[in-house]
Amino acid sequence: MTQYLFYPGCAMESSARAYAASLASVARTLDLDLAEVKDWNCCGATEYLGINLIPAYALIGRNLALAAQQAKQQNGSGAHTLVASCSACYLNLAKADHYMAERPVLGDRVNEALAVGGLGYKPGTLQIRHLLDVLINDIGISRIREKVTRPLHGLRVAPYLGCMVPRPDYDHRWSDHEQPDELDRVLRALGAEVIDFPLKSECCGGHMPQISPNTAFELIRRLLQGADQYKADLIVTVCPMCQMNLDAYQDETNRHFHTRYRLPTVFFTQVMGLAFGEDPGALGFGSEIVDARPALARIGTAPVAAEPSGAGPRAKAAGLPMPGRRPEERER
Amino acid sequence: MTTQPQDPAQPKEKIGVYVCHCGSNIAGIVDVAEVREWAGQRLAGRGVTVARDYKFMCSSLGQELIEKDIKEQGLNRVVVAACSPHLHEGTFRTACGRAGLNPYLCELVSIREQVSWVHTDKHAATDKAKAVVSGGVERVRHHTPLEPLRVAIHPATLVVGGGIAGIQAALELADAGKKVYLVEREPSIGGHMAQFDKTFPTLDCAACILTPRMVSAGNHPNITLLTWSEVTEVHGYVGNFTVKIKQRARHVKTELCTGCGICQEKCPKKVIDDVYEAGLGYRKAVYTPFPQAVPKYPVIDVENCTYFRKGTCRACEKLCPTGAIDFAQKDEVLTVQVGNIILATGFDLFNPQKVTQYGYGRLANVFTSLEFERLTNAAGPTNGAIVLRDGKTVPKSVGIIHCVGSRDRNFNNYCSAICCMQSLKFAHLVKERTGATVYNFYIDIRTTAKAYDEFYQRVLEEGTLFVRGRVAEVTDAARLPGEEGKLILQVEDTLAGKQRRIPVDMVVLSAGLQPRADAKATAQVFGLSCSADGWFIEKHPKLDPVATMTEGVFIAGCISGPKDIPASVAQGSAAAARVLSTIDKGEITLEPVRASINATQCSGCRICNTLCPFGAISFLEADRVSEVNPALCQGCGTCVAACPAGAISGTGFSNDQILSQIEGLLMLNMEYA
Amino acid sequence: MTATDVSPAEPNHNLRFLEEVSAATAGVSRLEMCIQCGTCGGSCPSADDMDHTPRMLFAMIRAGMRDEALRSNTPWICVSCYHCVVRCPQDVHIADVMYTLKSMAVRAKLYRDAKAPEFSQTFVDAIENYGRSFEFGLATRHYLRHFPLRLPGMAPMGLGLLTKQRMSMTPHRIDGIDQLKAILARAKELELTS
Amino acid sequence: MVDQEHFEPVIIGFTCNWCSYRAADLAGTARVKYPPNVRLIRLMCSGRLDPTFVLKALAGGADGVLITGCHPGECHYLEQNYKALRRFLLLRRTLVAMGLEPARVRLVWASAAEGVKLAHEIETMVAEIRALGPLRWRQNGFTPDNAHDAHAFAVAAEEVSA
Repeated sequence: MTQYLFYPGCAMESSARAYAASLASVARTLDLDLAEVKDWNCCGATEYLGINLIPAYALIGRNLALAAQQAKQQNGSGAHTLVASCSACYLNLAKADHYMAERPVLGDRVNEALAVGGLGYKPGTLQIRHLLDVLINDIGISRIREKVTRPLHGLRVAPYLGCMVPRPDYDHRWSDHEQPDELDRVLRALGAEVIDFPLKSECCGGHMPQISPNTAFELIRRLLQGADQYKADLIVTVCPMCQMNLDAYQDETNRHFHTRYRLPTVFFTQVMGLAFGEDPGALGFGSEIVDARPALARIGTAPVAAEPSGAGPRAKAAGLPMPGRRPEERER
Repeated sequence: MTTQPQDPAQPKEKIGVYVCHCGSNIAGIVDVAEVREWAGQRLAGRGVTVARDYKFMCSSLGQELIEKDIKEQGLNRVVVAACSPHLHEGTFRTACGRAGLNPYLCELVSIREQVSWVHTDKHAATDKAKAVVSGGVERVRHHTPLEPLRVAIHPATLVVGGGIAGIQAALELADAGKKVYLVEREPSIGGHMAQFDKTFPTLDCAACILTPRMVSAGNHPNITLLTWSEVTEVHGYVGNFTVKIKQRARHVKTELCTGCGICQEKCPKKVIDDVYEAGLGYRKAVYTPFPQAVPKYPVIDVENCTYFRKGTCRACEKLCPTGAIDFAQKDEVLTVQVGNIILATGFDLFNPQKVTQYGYGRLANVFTSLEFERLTNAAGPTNGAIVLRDGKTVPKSVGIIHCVGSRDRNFNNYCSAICCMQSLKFAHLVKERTGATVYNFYIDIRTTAKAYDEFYQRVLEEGTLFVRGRVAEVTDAARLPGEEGKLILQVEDTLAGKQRRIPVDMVVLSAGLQPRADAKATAQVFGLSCSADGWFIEKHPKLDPVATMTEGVFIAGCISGPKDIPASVAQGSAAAARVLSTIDKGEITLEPVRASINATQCSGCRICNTLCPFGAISFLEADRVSEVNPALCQGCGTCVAACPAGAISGTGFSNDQILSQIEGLLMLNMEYA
Repeated sequence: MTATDVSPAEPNHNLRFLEEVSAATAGVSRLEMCIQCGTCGGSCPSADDMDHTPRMLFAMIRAGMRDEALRSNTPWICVSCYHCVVRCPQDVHIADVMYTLKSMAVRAKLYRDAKAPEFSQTFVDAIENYGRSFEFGLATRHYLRHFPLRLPGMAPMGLGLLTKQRMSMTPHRIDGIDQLKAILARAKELELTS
Repeated sequence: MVDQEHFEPVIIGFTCNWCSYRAADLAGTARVKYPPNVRLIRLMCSGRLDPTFVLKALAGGADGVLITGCHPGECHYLEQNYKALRRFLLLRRTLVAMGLEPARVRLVWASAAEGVKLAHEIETMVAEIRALGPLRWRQNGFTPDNAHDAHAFAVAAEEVSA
């Protein structure tokens, strides 16, 4: 079994406990061995870089150094891959690794700081990957499909990645920066009806609820509006920050705009666990502020649709031929 | 030449060294006076009798200086330290020739491209210039008088690519009475121009001006038109190329076909036409791409033909009134001899599906520029009606995005040159035919050729709304009232300094031009090279834009970079003129760089025989030695380098010349050590 | 030799501001490559709330308008969504520059609205003391200070998060906190010498 | 080493008339900067490179030799750059056997369009050789005379491959 180093990030211990619980369950089902990096620290989110450059990278550098050290001890075949489940953590780790290599001045300073703690990190030692990437490219869609015991037929889901997974994508791991289809493919394998959600990589507002709430509410509103236009039952996300903003601030957003959206937002590992036949409680369902139960009740109510139906605003045009899909996509 | 009485200590060479300032180009970095003085003093023992520096050696006064010294001081070797030999070698050789010195006793060494322009340290640059001069002096001592090679030119020419540039080149040559093979890979000539409806800035109908040219090319007694064909191999050299052309089976007997069109009318198999209709329309499995096609004979597209796929149908065969359909036809390979080749293989349109944020391929009413050309073309899928993808709705508002896939480091970093004018033309056509509101989104408006900016003024006057800003995204996710069911262009209006969302019914992407997908393979067939972005490289971008580094192979049109129709036509004519001048002379002169074998030294080991890719070396069984055929030898020197007996020598690049140059280049090194 | 060289006739000493910004962005910003196409300003999801679009801000940096640029709320409204970064035709490192401008503004004490800098600082304080972030303490402190009027409205949400155990009442302190503190202290020294 | 600090290597570069010499010209026209330590010789083809030239350069005081040619598949003379490659590999093996650091003899493909690339390669090579220090073949008794033996050796090796 391939072992991966795992960086959970702070949210997994608090606001995203449902993510942690469901990931643990899914990992068991899929034989995914995630070894937590020992004594990891916060990645700094989007805050530290706005204050200090070298300390911000040194903060991330400590995690990289610890992970690399642990990888060396474990010697497992996949142990040089560091998996992050949170988008901001994933980006920060990947960015530090990338910039330390690309800008030697930065790399040298970070290592100089790490040396005080008896640590060091050679950029490129670890492959930094997001959990979704590992699930789709290492575990594979077919294995995920095999494990489905309770297909999510009848559930219309909006796949929502947010920004920091497909962008800036230093290692070219994602199918697209704007309309990546990885999450769609996983959800489709679970039997869900996946809407072609045009806002799938738009921003949830990040830390804006704390800084400029009106800015945040508008970004949240756009996403809710978009998912609603496509008549989604549920928004499925890969990021604790996105889940928090769409879920916890949905009421406040409704109040602000006098709207009445009720769109439960859950983690993709939660719906995976559901499709794998796990008990919803064990997957962290119930911890969402916008109740997901009405949506989940739809499971099994409709036969699976091969393609999303035309219920969204984008009606299929008849008449002149449409251009073919991208050649890269055809290959896959 | 008279031999002067010699001091036995002095070498017999009398060398003049001329150091050029090139204004400040060289003199700004290299201390030319110091180089001149050093050469005059330190290289006196190596035969340098005259050393001068001059502001512009290539000026007539500079050349006269050399000529005067040759005549008055009896120089028998000349070294000019100036620009690259690729620029002015000919100039100084000619000057020497005028003064009665064999031109090949002159050596041009580069202290501009390879010294002053690339180095910043004046002292180091001056030192390097001295070393380079010293290398030239040592080398020139071993020069021998040579005569240029004369090669006969076969009077026929191969033109590859039947777009407007290729057609133009073929017609120029044919009209001058020369034989031309015009090879086109599609079933008809015409190229991209045949897809357009109107041409900027005059709004001439493209077909009206192109069709007569196509017909002339098709009927010309001097033009052999080979459509549905591709060049597979090229052998030989300037003057005498042997070219293999694969003619794909048309499955139509051209001698019987009248071009009546019944076969394509009756063919039951509809195929999306990705070439001529840019994917926006259909053709049949047996087809001529468009009504004015030249030649008029259709082809059967084997990949889509029901008979070839399933063994049944044969509708075309049954219904053809002249029995011209021939399913048994096979591909043929033709071999032709030509003296020159003109490549005019054109461009591909950038595929805007790569710019995901513009939604092409996902959002139905986003069109490419070529699709839009087909929409506006009276012969196109909508008979010229500008409508949405549903085939009927006339848009009330249209957004045209410039620079799609151009001027973008994520895709193509260069300006595609035609997109501004093309986008302005589109704006005009939309206005004229639909009265819709038109927005043009641009970074910069580049209207640099004749009557182009006037056209911009006209489009402004017509009320097209210009937004200076590169569109960030095209989306159908409505956010504000009025956006539902529309395509929303989100953009920063950089002149207003505000982000705007502009809902429209139709978006046209002015996609850039890029090299043909198979440009690299084509380059290899013809022994040419492409630049980093994939365009073919000219011999000189300014002074020799239609020649290539391969003698006898010329390029015209978009093969070397984006061009509009006037520029492509001009290049077609220019390439033809270059070819004509050599055909009319009957021969061209080439560098006399050739290998020869000294039979007395040859051990007959035959190593060289297999090294020559031109088959220029053969083994004489009778004498047990190898021999070089100078007509086939191209002068690469590989055999010279490989001969274990040192029996092969190469003119212009002999071992003595190169070894001495190495010594000369290292002279300064020795002094420092 | 470059456009940013200060000619003697140019009285504006801030013409080197662009170089200063680049240096503080670990040496590379590519701001000098900006062609002012507006792709960034068009892509920005929060542009409506910004004083200047990113493009304008870059023009200001190039013009040496140091104080105006550092007073702008633009970097603080940037949500780090990286749309501009992947779309920029000139590969300008926009998001990195935004972080740089924030830290420069804090140091220059030019940005007037304290909310964002203080939020970042509070967040960083928690990290520096515990090694992990501390959402509950952070959110309450931050809200009490900046949005007291919003607190009643937000209370149910906070309560929801608490009852659903999505906020911890106590921060988690990592074992190697001393090591981390030492590393960060050294990093700060190195920052000062850059 | 004090000597090392002031050491400026001299490199002889062999260029092909059709690609790399033009790349060098292009670097010039585009004013791309690179260190002045390299001195170029124009050949018609990299296939013309006689191993003797390399030995002569090294024995004559050069600290390194740069060999450049057209990219594989782009040779002006169809395929002679492959022969140059073969020859280069043999020659370098021979030189290494004679105690030479492999970095001193470098083969680079550069098309006529790759001025920047060529400049970059020169820069890298100069840095590498500067780090290696002077070759001093000339002072250390390796003379052009016994270079002929090496030439014979190289040629013999070549016979095997030809």
